[in-house]
Amino acid sequence: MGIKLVFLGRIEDVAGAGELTVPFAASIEAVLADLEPELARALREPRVKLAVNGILLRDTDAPVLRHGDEIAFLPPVSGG
Amino acid sequence: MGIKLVFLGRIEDVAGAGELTVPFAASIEAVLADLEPELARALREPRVKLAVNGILLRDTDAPVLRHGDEIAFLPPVSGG
Amino acid sequence: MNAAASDVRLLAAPFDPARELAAFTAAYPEAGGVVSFLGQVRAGDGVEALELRHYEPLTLPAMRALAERVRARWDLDALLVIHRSGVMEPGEPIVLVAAAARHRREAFAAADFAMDHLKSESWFWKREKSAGAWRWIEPREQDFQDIARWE
Amino acid sequence: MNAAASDVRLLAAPFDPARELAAFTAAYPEAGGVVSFLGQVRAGDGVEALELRHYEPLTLPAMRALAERVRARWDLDALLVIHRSGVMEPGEPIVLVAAAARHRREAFAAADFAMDHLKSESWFWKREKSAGAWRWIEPREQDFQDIARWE
Repeated sequence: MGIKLVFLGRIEDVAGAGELTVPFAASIEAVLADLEPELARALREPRVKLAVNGILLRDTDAPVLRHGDEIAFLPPVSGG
Repeated sequence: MGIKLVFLGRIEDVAGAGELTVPFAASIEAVLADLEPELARALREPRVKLAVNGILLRDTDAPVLRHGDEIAFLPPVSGG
Repeated sequence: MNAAASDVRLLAAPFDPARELAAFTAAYPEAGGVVSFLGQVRAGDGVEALELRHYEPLTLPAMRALAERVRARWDLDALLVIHRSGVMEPGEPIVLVAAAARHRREAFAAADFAMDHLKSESWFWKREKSAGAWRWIEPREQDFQDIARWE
Repeated sequence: MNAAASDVRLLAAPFDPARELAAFTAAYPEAGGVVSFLGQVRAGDGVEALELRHYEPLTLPAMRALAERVRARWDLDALLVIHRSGVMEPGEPIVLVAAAARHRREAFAAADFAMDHLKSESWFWKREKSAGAWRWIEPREQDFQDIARWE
């Protein structure tokens, strides 16, 4: 199993899809390094939050990934 | 025609009725002077507002009454 | 300056707040939000009935004047004010205020203001029946505090 | 400390706000007042449709957590939070929040707070369709101001 990426909001437009499964890599940085540069840049924006398996990461978290993990990329939510 | 008195709220209990028609008198003070003392006292309380023919009186108003006028005695309204 | 519609009613018989609110909301689809307040006779306080008395020449005109003030103060699409008079039982609706506005904050403030002023300034005298006896309700200090928030 | 009931729902299909509110109100006859906010897709802005996307593992748990905060902060009899996801047309309801409380002020504050935080903190991404094209909606400065009122 690889790693499932979930793209919310306008990141979905950058990625061209709401979801993408990529080959396994052990860290989020390694996953991003294998993506197209434009998409990787959008995912690294400071205001984009990450969740792994539904758990929101703090800025300092650098989790070790496991096969089948789901990483969600969450841009700022839309306003009122 | 006399003068019609309308009693609202707890003044109704003091008067024993919601309305009372009294003989004509030319001023509010003259109307009150002819009432039972306990009722007159309740009607003269500073927080009781008066309306003549549906028009609220200011504190300084001393209207000349006419036959058939209606005087309403309005204690403070009930709270929320 | 303000083309908002006002619907102000003083009713002597029961009304259906859900139906009134549904009709109001449907009539203003350009409003993004509708804030409503529904007051009902509280059950469980030992109160068997509530009676609201009004004075016809003052009560409805004053409610209409309050609606004008609310419309002048906030940018609303519409305002609804329905108030009961007469005898009501626990669970029965007493008052429904609804404000429809493009912006949520305006709708909240308008409904809140309207209720504070309806409660403390409106020409209603209230009595409650408990253990078979009626008792007039006096003004509450809280109402004066509520009003002071807006000054 | 707080025995208030919360009903928090995330719905993918249309709902009837009047029916929901009537059921909620009827369930809490001991509450003197119910404040509600209904948000609907605005008609007349040239918006043909609105879509709300959510992220299942976060959105509903966060709504429930917000409901807990509201219940802890105000003395309520009950709180109702219903939010749509998916594609909606003008006039369709998006969100219904209702707070039932013994005291009017608590109900107003709780509904107002819940809406401010739902709008700015909830995990919803919104896009609008105008002239046949979809466009994502960015965060609004107003929302941060709304939140700051409570701090």
